[in-house]
Amino acid sequence: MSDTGHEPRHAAPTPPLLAVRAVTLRFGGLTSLNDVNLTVERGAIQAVIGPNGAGKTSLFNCLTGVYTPQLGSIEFTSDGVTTQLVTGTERRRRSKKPHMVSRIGVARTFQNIRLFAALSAFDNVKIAAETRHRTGPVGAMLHLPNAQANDRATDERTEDLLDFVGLEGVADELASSLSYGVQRRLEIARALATDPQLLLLDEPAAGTNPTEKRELEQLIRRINAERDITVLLIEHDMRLVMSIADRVTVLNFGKVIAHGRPAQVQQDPVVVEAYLGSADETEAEGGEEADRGD
Amino acid sequence: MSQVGGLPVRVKRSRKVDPRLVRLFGWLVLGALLRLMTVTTEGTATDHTLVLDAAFKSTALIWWLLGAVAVWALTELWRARKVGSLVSDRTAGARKQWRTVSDRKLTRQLAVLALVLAALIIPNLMSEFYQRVLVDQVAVFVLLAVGLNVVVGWSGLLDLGYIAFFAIGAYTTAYFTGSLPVTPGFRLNPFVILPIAVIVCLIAGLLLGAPTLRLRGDYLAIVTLGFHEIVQLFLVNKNNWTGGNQGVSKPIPHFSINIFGIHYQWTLDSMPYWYLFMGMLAIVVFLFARLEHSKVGRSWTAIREDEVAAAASGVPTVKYKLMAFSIGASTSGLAGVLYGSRLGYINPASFPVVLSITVLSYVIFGGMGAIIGVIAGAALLTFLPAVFQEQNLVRQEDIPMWIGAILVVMMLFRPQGLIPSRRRRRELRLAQQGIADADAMSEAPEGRQ
Amino acid sequence: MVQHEQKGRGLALTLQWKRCVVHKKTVLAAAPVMIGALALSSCSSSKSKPASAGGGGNKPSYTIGFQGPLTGPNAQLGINIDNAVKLAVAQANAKGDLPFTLKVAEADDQGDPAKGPTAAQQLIGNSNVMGVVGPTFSGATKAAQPLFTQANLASVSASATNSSLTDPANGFKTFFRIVPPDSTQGTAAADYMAKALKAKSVYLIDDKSDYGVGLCGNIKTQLTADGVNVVSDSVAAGTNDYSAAATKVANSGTQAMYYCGYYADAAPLAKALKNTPYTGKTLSGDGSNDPKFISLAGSAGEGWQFTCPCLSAAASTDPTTQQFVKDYTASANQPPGTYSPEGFDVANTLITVMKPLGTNVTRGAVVTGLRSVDFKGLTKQIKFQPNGEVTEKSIFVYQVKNGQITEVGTVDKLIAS
Amino acid sequence: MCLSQHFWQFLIPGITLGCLYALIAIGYTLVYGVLQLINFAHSEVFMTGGFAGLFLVQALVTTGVTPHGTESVLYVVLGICCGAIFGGIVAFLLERVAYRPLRRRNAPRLIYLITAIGASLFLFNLAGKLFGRDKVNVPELYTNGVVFTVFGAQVRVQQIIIVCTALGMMLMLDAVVNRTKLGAGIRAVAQDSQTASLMGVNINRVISQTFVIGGLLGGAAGFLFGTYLNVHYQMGFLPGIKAFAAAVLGGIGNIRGAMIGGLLLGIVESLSQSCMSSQWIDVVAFVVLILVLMFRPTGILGQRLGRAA
Repeated sequence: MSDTGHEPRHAAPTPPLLAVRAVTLRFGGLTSLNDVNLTVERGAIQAVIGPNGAGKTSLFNCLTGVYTPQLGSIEFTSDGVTTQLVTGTERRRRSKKPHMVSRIGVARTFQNIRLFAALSAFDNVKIAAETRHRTGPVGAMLHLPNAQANDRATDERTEDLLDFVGLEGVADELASSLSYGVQRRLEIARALATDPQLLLLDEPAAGTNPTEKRELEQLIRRINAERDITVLLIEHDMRLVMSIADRVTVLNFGKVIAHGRPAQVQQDPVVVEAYLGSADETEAEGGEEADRGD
Repeated sequence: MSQVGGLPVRVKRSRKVDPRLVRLFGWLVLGALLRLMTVTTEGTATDHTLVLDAAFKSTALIWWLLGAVAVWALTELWRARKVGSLVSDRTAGARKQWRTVSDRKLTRQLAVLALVLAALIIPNLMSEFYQRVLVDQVAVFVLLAVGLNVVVGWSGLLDLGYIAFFAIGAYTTAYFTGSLPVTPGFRLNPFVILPIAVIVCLIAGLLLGAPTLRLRGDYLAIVTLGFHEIVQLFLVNKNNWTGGNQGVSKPIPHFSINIFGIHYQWTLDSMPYWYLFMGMLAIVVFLFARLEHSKVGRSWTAIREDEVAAAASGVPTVKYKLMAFSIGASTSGLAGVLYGSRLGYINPASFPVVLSITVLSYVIFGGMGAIIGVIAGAALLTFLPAVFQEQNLVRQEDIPMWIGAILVVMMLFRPQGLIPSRRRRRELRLAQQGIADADAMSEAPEGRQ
Repeated sequence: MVQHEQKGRGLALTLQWKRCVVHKKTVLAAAPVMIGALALSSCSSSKSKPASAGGGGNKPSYTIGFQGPLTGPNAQLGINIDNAVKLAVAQANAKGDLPFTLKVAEADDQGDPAKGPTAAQQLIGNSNVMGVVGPTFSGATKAAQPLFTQANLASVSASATNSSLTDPANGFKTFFRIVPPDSTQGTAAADYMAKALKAKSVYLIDDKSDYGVGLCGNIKTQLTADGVNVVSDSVAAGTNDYSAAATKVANSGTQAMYYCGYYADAAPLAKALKNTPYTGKTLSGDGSNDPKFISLAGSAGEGWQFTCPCLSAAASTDPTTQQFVKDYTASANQPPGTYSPEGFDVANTLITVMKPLGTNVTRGAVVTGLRSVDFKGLTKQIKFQPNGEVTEKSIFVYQVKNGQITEVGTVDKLIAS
Repeated sequence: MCLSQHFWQFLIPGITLGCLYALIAIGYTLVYGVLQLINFAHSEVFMTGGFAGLFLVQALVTTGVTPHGTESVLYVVLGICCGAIFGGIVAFLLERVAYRPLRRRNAPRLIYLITAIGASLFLFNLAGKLFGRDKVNVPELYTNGVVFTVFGAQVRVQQIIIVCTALGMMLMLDAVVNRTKLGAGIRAVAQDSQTASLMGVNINRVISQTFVIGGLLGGAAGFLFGTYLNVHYQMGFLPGIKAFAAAVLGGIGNIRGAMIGGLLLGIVESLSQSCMSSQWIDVVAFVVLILVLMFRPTGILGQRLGRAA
């Protein structure tokens, strides 16, 4: 996909890569996302910010099929093919299953790192890399030539990706034994291994030190530039957001309160008010639970 | 939320009893319980205190209690002297050395070779009774356990209807050999039935797993239990198809080879069947070992450790769980063909629900996830009861009780089993720290509202 | 008696263990615990040669095997027979006129067909075993009999009544039984209900077991032949709730209800029936003819009738039988139960066959001897047809009266009167 | 058509059985609510209750004499209490000995399930060893006469006792869970145990209490079941599975759901007997279970103990 040639960065007539239209998500009586609209253009680096509990992770979960929103639509367009991520009638809605979302080209990382802890770094990436192959149990058991070839190709790709994120030295180490920053990068490598068009990063800089943060910033830029992957990230670190994002969307209480260029958004009084009004700006410790809202 | 908020904060400091005394009490209770479990009489419907009297009004109780006190004293001494850590410090080097040696490919190959040779040679030296035990019990259950290991050990699901597929395999054999009241009009050699039974069980597994596995993994346990009941009722009630409780109407024929001018007929003798079983086991183990280290095996590991992350990485979780479940089912069916043909006579009573739990206990005891551990566990736990039976050491009907006790004790003290796989051990340790999941029981990572 | 034998065996085992040191070494090389356990038995392989006489002075020692459930849910029936066999052997040894000493070897199959072959192998492997009493249940018999036939070892059952067991197509050449098959009991029970009780319609319930289905099938055939209306139902053994089944019986308006199954299920059915307005006769077969039926069913069991090819020792007035009841009660600490007299008879039949063979008893000779035996037992004159079926086939009727099972008479006589 | 003929005659045993299922199902649902665990050993709690009640009344009632009047009432009440107490004790011990160490270790759910199954296997076989493997009859505690008839169907004393006791206990439970502090704790833990513990709820104690409450009901049901049918070492197995099916039918984790599910399952099971041969009756529960899982996995009333309707 990445080698299909360069497309113009902002071709006006083509639909955006991702279009979220009027999405509403409720848990019981609690509204987590309220009429959210968002578009992501191909090739962009875009950020979603907002105070804790604003619904950022819920948005990601809707995009990746973990949650099914009650209202609204989500469209993903790549190579001229548009896929509806949420289908069904008003009453019975279905979202594309997470692995299907991954297959059509949306990969993600998690706010609280979710690696396969008892596996090596190499295997973590390999599992994601080989989902694109069609090796079945029979091929695997009988070592059919096709399966063998796939396996070799996957190994190469995995090594390649580990090199790309700078983890070639720790390939054989257990994921759980790696440092926090390294785990973050490993998770990104795993996401890249599914060969995505759109990469969703959920607070990639949380818990990393300034050096790691700088490296991360470079990594994101390289992913965007070298691999031609569009990036949508949730981040609390304003400096990082301001420096790499082309566009910023601000969520508060499940609503989009501002959208635009970083500098613009930073000046927006509504945003300033939202941030000052919220009780604490420190990082969330509760992980996903904080956003789920029940 | 409001209920939680409305609750008063009550922090009560509990009165501390010396933990050593608590442990002593525990050991004493355990001693008394063991005494109760080892009594050789059995209660009757009219005399409910018979066993209690036999257990607690005899001098043997004193020995058990003294034993409990002795064990307690030893463990306390061990604790006080911190012998455990001392020993583990002292032996750390040796253990590391052992690990490097045991990890070496050559070592493992030699061990496997030794095992294979032992399996081929040693049974020849045994009495016919033990040869029969080896085939009817050990070989059958080892094969079953290796199959169940795929479901429980590798994909982290719980299948309590495993023996239902065993029954399906056996009855498929009976059908295609014309031993049931309904006949297909032709008769097949059991060798030909092997793939048929595998496919039949595969399909049955898919049909059962598909509606269940879309939901929570733990429902599978109860649904499979129900499935077993249904299969059992079907076998019992559909007399005109299955022969009901009277079992197959004609003996199921033995295996035979009759191709390329080679004629061989298996008979009632045990050894030829032993080699047949071992051959099948070798094939199954070989294929499964490859599966474990393939894309499929890695996907199962991923699902076990973090289903949400696996799905996000593009692993179709439901598909892989279903795959594990049906591969397990078809192995069970394969064993069923061998078993049916070996015994010649089967009826629904040969496949009780408790047998599924028994096979589960073999897998657990040996070490979930490690083929070699599972084989060892199943072999040991099937062979020992036969020895007990021959020597009249333990009442046969008490064996399920012991198996239940073994399950609980293993889960409490050594959940990884006798000879665990390294990965499994790691997972359980990480799960203890709250990092990984180590099973596939949680809610499917999709479709939540 | 049994314990002595165990001790002897244990000793033999340790001796054998020392003898196979070579195996032990190879085994230790192979290391794993499992193999160690395997080796233990490999050493015991040659342990039971006839030469290792032991207890009986200079007389040779032979063994009568018993196969049946000694543990598990169906144990009582097996224990009833086992005790009788042990009593017969003890009495024969005590008499002192045997040219050999007799022992009993028990093989527990829990009544489970899957365990049948292993149990049979246990007896076959013991080369001292010259004849087997059992297997107790028909399913286990079907599974084990090919092995007995192959070993040319006679197995004489006191209780396996499934009709197809003596079918020559099975090739069970060494199988005998001293109880008539279900078909005989079924025919007799049907005739009894049609002719003695004069029932116009009968409700049949089977328990889906090997035994129950066979029995009810035979009853149905004969009832139809007798021109009686038949309603059939099945409730699997072990069902907890019989209230719906009882409701159906009550609604059917039949004059008699026959339950083909065991007492453990007949009793709850009796209780459930008592809670309905049903007024017809209630009957069951030999499987329910057990004192436990009364203790389970309580007052609901009153008036139930049982057909049985068995002799109820307690109800008999014959002095030999009364002596048997006394001896049995003394040795087994419980009164004789269903099929105890039959078990006693089978053991004595085997002893009768073995005795003239003197010190040259072989398995083959016992099988041959059984074909021509003519022996007056407690229950009947024992003589076998070529297919192993006993010639005399009388069916008794019993009834629960005042919390006791009492004999009513044989079916033939009851129909005639 | 089959339903119309003897509808009431099958409905009444159905309601009786359904009440018993409901009592057991509550035990499953409570534990599932707080621990997300199928407590397979709950069927053994039920069995223990049956035996405990049986032994008590066996000791009290002279054989062959059927008590009546206040004496009967006393024996029935004592039997129920004894069954309930022992059910509670077994449930408590089970939680203490088998589950709590696992919880401390943060064991995966698979391990819990296997432990539960092992405990169940152990307990019922131990009971078989201790008390024999035959069915045991509970002595008659009252004359089981016909009280009244509904459309030709007789309603007997026994059925009235079972239904009334079960309904009474369920109402009490409902009040406890919804009105008391204890119930608030259970609901809090069911909703979010982490938050609850942050709020000062002693999770361990609440879980113990939940097990005990489930055990009390299960044990009482065991005794009632014994008087209705029989006491047997394996008596827990099938009713256990069926009660679980009932809990899923009502919405696992939902107490009122378990009550409705149990009642419904009992009725469906009994009525289906009028339409088909008795031999297939045990299939009904499983078919219901699979259908519910396929079409409405959240059950009739929806899941979650904490989110009360």
